[in-house]
Amino acid sequence: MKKVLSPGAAAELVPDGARIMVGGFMGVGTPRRIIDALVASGKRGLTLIANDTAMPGRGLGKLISAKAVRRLIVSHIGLNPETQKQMNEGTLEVELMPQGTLVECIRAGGMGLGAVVTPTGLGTGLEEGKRVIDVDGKNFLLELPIRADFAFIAARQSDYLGNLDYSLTAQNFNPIMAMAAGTVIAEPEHIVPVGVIPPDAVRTPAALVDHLVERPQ
Amino acid sequence: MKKVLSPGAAAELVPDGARIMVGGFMGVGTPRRIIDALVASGKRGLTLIANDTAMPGRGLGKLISAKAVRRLIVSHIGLNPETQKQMNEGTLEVELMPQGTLVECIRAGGMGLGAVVTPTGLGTGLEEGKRVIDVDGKNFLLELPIRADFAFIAARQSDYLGNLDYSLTAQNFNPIMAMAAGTVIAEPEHIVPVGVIPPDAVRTPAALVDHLVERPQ
Amino acid sequence: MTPKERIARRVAQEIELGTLVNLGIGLPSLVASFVPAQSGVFFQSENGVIGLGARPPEGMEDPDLTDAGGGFVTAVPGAAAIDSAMSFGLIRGGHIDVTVLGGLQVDETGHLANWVIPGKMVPGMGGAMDLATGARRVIVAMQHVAKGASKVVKKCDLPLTSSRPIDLLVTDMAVFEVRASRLVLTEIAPGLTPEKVADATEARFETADDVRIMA
Amino acid sequence: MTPKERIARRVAQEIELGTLVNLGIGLPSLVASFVPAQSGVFFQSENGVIGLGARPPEGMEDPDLTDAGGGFVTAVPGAAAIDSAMSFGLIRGGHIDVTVLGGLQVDETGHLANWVIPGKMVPGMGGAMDLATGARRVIVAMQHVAKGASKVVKKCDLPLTSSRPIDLLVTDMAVFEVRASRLVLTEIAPGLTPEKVADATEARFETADDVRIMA
Repeated sequence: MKKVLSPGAAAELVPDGARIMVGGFMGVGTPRRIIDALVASGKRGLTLIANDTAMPGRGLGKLISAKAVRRLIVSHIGLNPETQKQMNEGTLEVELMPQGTLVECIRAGGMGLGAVVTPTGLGTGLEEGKRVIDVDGKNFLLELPIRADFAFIAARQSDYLGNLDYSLTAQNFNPIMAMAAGTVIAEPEHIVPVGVIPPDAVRTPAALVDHLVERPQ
Repeated sequence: MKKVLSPGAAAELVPDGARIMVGGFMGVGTPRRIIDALVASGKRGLTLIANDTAMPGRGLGKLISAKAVRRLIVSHIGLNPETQKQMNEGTLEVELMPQGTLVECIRAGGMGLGAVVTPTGLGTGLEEGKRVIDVDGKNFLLELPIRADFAFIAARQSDYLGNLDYSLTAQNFNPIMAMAAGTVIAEPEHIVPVGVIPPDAVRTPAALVDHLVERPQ
Repeated sequence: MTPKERIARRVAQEIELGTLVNLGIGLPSLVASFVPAQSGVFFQSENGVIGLGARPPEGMEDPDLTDAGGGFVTAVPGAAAIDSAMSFGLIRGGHIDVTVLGGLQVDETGHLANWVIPGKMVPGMGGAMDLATGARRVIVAMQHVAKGASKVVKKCDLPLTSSRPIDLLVTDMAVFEVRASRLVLTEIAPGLTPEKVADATEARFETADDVRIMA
Repeated sequence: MTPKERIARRVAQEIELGTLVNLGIGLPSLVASFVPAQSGVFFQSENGVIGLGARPPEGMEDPDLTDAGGGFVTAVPGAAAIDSAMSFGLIRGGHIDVTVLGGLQVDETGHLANWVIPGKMVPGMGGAMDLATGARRVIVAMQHVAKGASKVVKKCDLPLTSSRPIDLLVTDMAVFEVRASRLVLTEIAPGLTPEKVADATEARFETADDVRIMA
């Protein structure tokens, strides 16, 4: 059985300056209560790995507006003017990656692969500073695995062991990130008895999950 | 809607000498009716990509005993003496790959990645003839993507569009192979109306499946 | 019908029965409404759904079912939910038949720039680079001219989205096929002539023998 | 209790509460029966299940639920079914706490050979190379001597399974820890002495200060 934490207790595990990855796509499938707790606890200097920063007041946008993040690795920041402002002011370092490369690098980090070899970005400005490798006469970019200290995962259901399932487009990066961090903390909408999620419906096996965040009171 | 074929009609699509991949692990999750039809149709010279060749009289063992296969790419042949016999007689060429590398190379073939960069096999005899690459001071083997002309997939259910789900350990290589072939033919145990498999339960989206094999009469 | 809607309607004619299609956000997303419901076309959204349907009726919006722009959508019968690794595996692996992307610039070699205006607008590439690289057919839907300047340029001065040329460009003024890395004018909007299109276009292009009127 | 069962029982003592464990086929699979049901240990089988349970009662065998040897198993409450890419992602990515593998040879640097006897027996490596490379802790369970010859050798002459040394070797005669690529004898079977173990062992090994009796 996993220890069930309050969102505040989960946030307390995270030191300033930690490297965190958080599921979600434009705020959909983002663990909201954990984000709120991280904001409330006044974290500073985080490195945040995520698909995007949503918009101000929504999902990861809150973490940006709270100035908790120093470095950002994302595929898209177009809908959050606050992210762009902090980037232009030089207080937020932003690394943009193609979404498919980003998720694949996180997968590689979680699955013990040494690199991702992808055609995406080849022959564009993205090549700069990156290694190009020739495989059978065709060029590809070699991208490095991505891991974090913590992964924060939004799930539909968890059982008390930590087996997770997801809902529709709220799935997105969550099951991939759940493999790629030292400590994985899941925020399910519901916690259900063991056995309620059938083996074929589990998308993240319990062994990957370190802690669960309690349901809203 | 996908055209529903008889096993015989599915086998007819496959020319002698074709490169095929077939799901299954020791015969569990192998599309049995298609295999029987391939055997009945007297195919010759196939290249077969699979996890193993099961045992004589079971799953892919039937295809081996029928001498339909000229070249085999697998991780394990230990329980099929007929495979070993044909290999020793020189009528069957066998390439052995670590199971994790094999499945990852098939995934790379289906997902447009240029190579797999893995620690598995490094510093063993497997290195021979392969490229070793250094990523951040650590060595890995660079393994090539694997694709086939046909993938034969065993599923639990398909809807009439071709959305598939799988059952327990009968899943194994099936959803991965369903991404990595020119023509993908699924053999479900049941064909159900569209909408019966909920979106979150689909493991292979219909767009990947070219043909369905009809249920047993 | 607005110019954007005319572009979307023309793009919709490119979409074949029973195919899997990814529509970018903005203008490209309008294409869906011109594809007949019975066409067997499935729309993929890179945030993780195949079988995207129309916006739901009021009160039936679900926070867990949105498109790549974050807008509420529905799922058609036979839809599938997938994670982001699978979503981009399908995109990069050539399983998407057509993607329709917006554009900032398309140049005369058929190259697309659509994700950043350095120092000015840095939205990020999102899924655009993977889509432009991996989809079987890449169609760009954009207005021909913005703020008086042709968006169909000699050479993109904005950062490229992919080193792979696009396949088709549809604007409010014309349709260009990309053949052997050259733009070929194949259709013009009603009331225009190839010369008028050329006047409004910075890029050089060839003109097909049988230029038709866009419908 | 047979020598194999004694090996399995000793290996089971290495398995900590609440961990994720992969057992190879053959001798290693016997370990499961010595792990208490309430230990919170989950067994992973590389063919795609986490939470492998005992063989089902007669009549309840399901053809879609087997272990990596193809034998019928059950799934414990809280089990998860996964595909082969995920299964080996977990293995290679260090998510398996312990793997127990059979061995043909272990040498004095702690290297394992267990997948082929060239020209004689070519079963293939199956999942062994990934497991030996990626699991957090690798335990080899094998008989000390086969056909009169020590399986604990100076240097493996059979092809290696991984360039990474194993962590622990448990045989019917002794337990060796691998420390800094050297074998260290830490336990001996009842009735044996370190000298007797050395007599039956081709490999040189160190002997710990506090050698205990295997239980």
